[in-house]
Amino acid sequence: MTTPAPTSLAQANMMAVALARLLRDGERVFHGVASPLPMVACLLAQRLHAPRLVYLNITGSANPTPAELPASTVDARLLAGTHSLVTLADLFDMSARGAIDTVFLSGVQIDVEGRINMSAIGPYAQPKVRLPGGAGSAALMPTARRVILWRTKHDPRTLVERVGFVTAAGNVDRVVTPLCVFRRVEGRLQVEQLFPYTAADAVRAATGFPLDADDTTPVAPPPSEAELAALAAIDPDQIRLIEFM
Amino acid sequence: MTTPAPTSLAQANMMAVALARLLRDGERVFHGVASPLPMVACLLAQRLHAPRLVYLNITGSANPTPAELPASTVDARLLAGTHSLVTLADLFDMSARGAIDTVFLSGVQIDVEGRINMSAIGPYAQPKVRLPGGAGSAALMPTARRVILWRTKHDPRTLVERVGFVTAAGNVDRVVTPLCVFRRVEGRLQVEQLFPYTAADAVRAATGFPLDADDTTPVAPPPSEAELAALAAIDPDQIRLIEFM
Amino acid sequence: MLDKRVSLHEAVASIPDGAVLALGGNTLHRAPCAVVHELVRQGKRDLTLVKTASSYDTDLLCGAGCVSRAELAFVGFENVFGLAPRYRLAIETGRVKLREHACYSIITGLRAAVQGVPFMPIAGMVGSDVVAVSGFKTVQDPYSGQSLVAVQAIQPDVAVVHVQEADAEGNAVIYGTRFEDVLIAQAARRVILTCERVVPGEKLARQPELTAIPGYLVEAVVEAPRGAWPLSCAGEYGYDHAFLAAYVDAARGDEATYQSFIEQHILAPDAALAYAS
Amino acid sequence: MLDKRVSLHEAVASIPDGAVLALGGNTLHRAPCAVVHELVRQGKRDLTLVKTASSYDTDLLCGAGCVSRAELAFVGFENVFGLAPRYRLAIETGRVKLREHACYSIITGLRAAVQGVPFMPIAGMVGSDVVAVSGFKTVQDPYSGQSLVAVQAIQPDVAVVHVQEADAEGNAVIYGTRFEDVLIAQAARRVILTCERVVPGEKLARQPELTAIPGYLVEAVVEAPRGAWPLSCAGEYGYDHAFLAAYVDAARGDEATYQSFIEQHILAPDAALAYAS
Repeated sequence: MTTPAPTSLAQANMMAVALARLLRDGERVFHGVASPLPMVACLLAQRLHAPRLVYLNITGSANPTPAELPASTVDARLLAGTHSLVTLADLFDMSARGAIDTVFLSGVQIDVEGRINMSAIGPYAQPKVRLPGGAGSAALMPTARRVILWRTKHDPRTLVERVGFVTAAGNVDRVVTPLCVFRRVEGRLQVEQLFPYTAADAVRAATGFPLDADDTTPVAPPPSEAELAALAAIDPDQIRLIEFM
Repeated sequence: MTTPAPTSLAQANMMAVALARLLRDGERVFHGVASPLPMVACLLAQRLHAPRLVYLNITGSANPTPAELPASTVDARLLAGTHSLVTLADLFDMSARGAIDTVFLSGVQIDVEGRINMSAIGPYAQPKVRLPGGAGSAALMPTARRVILWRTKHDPRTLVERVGFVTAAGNVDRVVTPLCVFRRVEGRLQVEQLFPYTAADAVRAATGFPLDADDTTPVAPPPSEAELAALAAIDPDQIRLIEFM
Repeated sequence: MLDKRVSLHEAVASIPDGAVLALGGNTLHRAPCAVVHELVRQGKRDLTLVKTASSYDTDLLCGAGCVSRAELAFVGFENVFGLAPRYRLAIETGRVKLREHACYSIITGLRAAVQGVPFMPIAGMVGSDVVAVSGFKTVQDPYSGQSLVAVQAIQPDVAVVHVQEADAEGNAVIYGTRFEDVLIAQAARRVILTCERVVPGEKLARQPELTAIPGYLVEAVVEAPRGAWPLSCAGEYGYDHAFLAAYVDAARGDEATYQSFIEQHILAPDAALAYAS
Repeated sequence: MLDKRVSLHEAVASIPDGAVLALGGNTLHRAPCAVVHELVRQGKRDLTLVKTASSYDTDLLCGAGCVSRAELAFVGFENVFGLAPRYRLAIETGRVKLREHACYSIITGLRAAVQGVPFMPIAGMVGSDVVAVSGFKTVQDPYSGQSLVAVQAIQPDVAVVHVQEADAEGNAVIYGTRFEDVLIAQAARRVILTCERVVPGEKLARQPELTAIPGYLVEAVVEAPRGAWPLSCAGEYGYDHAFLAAYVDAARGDEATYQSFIEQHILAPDAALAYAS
C-alpha cells in the first residue's frame, strides 16, 4: 500500500464536494459496497443544501448519523441513528421499480458511453486480472433514475474508449474523477467542469477517448469554506482519502 | 345464528380427535383463516402423540401456547408463546417449495375427487351465492405435500359428485366430516372410517356421490379418555363448536 | 426529520375516486378502519380494492357504494359471523366486479410490482378454475420449458396500513403479525399510514430492527387511536364483537335497514367520536 | 422445544464435499467464519459458493482449495485491502469456475427457490455482458410481450449463517443489517446456524418480532463466540484489521508463504483457540 500523494487530500475534497453538489434536496440516493466518497458526499449534501435528501446505503439504513465513518461502507457504524433497516433485496427492489433517484457506482474501467468494467482485464475466460465484480451495478445501472459514477484514478487505462467487458451499462448521468466532472451528452461523456487545479490539456492527455475540453471549459468552484468545514466535521479522520491509497 | 344441535359436541370432539390422529410427529402442519377445528387438532396432536409437530398458522406463529383459543384463527391470541413470526407470504412460499407437510383446507362444497368450491353457488358470473373465496387454497392444494380437508356439514349438497366451480384442486389425502373419514384412493374419495355414532347407510344417504361403505367398513375408535381430557384442557371454552353454529 | 402528520380527513381526501386501494390487515384484524370509515364519509366512488383476506372493511366499502372492482382471495367474517352480506350482494348483483385470486396470487402480483417486473411465475394454481375466470396466463420457464401460471404485477395507487406505533416521518412498528402490510407499502405508489400513537423517532432509533415500514416510503401519517376498530389491533384491543354482530345483522337486512345503520354509526357527525370510546 | 445444538466439528462434518454452500454476511461483515475455518480444517473439496458480496471467506476457501465453482457478484476487501488475492488467482488460473452475477440476480435466483418456481424475471441486467457469459436466458411477459432477463432458481444445499443470538431450537435474532441471511436460510435445503450466544427461548418469546430466522428452518445450532472473526459482527466486534492485513499480505505472497499462513493460523491445533481471544 502506498501513501497518498501530496495532492490527494485536495483531490478527495474536490471530489467529495463535486459529488455532493450533484445531489438534490429531497431525492433518494443510494450507494453500495466500497463507496467511501459517495458516503461522504451524501452526508455533506444533507448538511449543506439537501437536508431532506434520503440517504440510503447497502447496510440498509436511512439517514444515519455515524459518530465515525467506516472504511468499509457496509459497516455497522453506518447504522447509527437510523429509524429503519431494510435488506439489500429491498434496496435493489426499490431501484428496480424506479423508487431510487440517484445511485453511485464505480468501475475499474469506464468508457466513453459510461459503461463500466468491474469484472476482468484481459480475456474474460482467462483474465489477466480478475476484478471484484460489479456487485449491484448490472441491475442498478439500467433501473436507477440517475447514475453517478466516480473513480479516483484518471488515466488512459481507466477512462477508455470501450471497456473490454461490460459489467454494467445504463442511466449514467455524470462521472466524477480527481480531474473533472464528465456529463453524458447524447450518449458520450464530455467534460462539464474542470477542477481548479487541473488544465484542459492535462485532462485530455489523461483520458483514453477524445475530448473537446479547452480553455473555455467551465471550471468548478473550489471547495468553499462552508464545504470544507462541513467535510472536516463529517469526516475528521479523512476516511475519504482511503480511495487514494 | 342457531344453537348447536345436541350431538354437536360429540361430533366436534370426534372430528377434532380424528383430525389430530392424522397428524404425525415431526411434520410441519399449517392452517389458514376460519379454521377452528384444525387449530384444536394441531394443539391436540402436539399434546398427545406428536410433541415435535411444528404447528404453523396464518398468523405466522410457530408452536403457540395460547392461553385461550380465539374464534378467528388469524387472531393475535395465536401468537402467544411463539419464538418467531413470519408473514403469510413466507408461509405460502414454504408450501410452494415443498416445505410444508400437511395443510388443512375446507370447502363449502367438496367433490368426489377432493376438489373444493369456495367461490360461488350458481353461475360464476352471476352467482346465486357468492362464497368467501378460497383464500390460500388454489396455491396450497397443489403444492402442500398432503392436504386434509374438513367440513362440519355432511349432506348431498356439500359432498357432491362434481363441484360447480373448482376453487382449488390438488394433493387431498383425507376428508373429515361429522360422520366419517374419507381417504382419496386412486383419485376418488372412499370411506376409510365411520364414526362410532353413525352407520354406513346413513353416510351413503348423506353423500352426493356413490360409496361402497357397508357394515364391514372400519369404525374409528371413539375419543379416548386421554383425548377428551386433552381436548378439555386445550379448548375449555369449546371454541371447536363454533363451526357447528 | 420530516413531519408527515396530517388529519384523517386530509389523508383520505388525497385518495381520488377510481384509485386502486390496498388495505392492510387480514380478516378481522388490524385493517385501517378509521380510513375506511372516512372513505365512506367522503363518499368515494369507483375504488378498486386489493387485499388477500378481508372482512368488515371490504363489506362496508361495498355496501356503501365506494367500490367498483376488487382483487381479493377471501371476504368473510370467518366462523364468527360467516359470510360478508354486502360484499355478497355486490358481487351477486354485478355492482362490484371481482377478479378472484388466491392469497398467494395477490402476494405474487404485489411482489412483481415491488420488483419492477410486469409479471411473476407462481407455484400452484394448477387445476383451479380461478386461473381461467381471472384471466391468468401461463409462461414457460426458458430453461426447462416447464409451464407455470404467471401473475401480472399489482401496483396499488395507494396502500393504507394501520400500525401500533410510528414516528412523525412514517417509520412504522408493527407488533405481532405483519400480514401483507410491508408488501403493499412497497408495491404502492403512495402509502398512507395510520397508527395508534405517534412515538418519538428516538424510540425507533434504539431498535430499528423493529421498524416494519421505513418512513421514506410513507407519504402521510395519521394518528388514529383505535384506528382498526371495530377490528382488532394486536396488543391493543380485540375486535368489537357486539358492534360487528350489529353490523352483520344490519347488513343481512334490507337496503333501508343497512343504510340507516351506516347513517347512524358511520356518517353521523358524532359517530367518529364513538369509536374512541 | 427441540435442542439442536451440536459442536462446530459435527455441524461442518455434515456438509458433504461437492455441496452448494450459501454463506451469510456481506463483504467484511458477519460471515460465518468459524464454519469457514472448520471447512478448511476438514479439507472439504469441490464446494460451490453462493453469495452476493464476499471477502475473506471466499478468498480463504478458494486459497485452501475447497472450492470448484462460485456464483458471486463481488469479492474483495473493499477499500480496506483491495482485491481478494487468492480468489483472483483461483479464477485467473481456472481452478475455480465463476458464474458471475449481479447481487440482485443472486437474490432473484434465491427468491425463485424460496417461491418454488424454476425461474424468475429480473428488472435491469440489460446491456451487461454478464447476461451472455453467465448464460442468463430471456423470457417474455405473457401479458405485454415485454422481454426480460430470467434468472434460474438457486437452491443451496446448505446455508450457513452467523447471528448474534439464537435459542437452542434455532430461532435466530440478527441485530443490525440482515443482508441476504434470511433469504439463503429460506432457499437452502438445510440451514446451519452459528451464534455468538445461545439464549433462552423465553427471551425470543417476549419479542418474536426480532426473530429473523424461525427455528423450524434450522437443522443445527452451534454456539460460536466470535464466530464471524476476523470479520465484524454488529454490536459485538469490528473486523480484525491487523489479522486481515497479515492475511492479505500472505495471500499476495507465493504459495508457500500463503500455505504456511493457513497452517499456522487456521490448521494448527491451537489456532481455533486464538480466535476466542
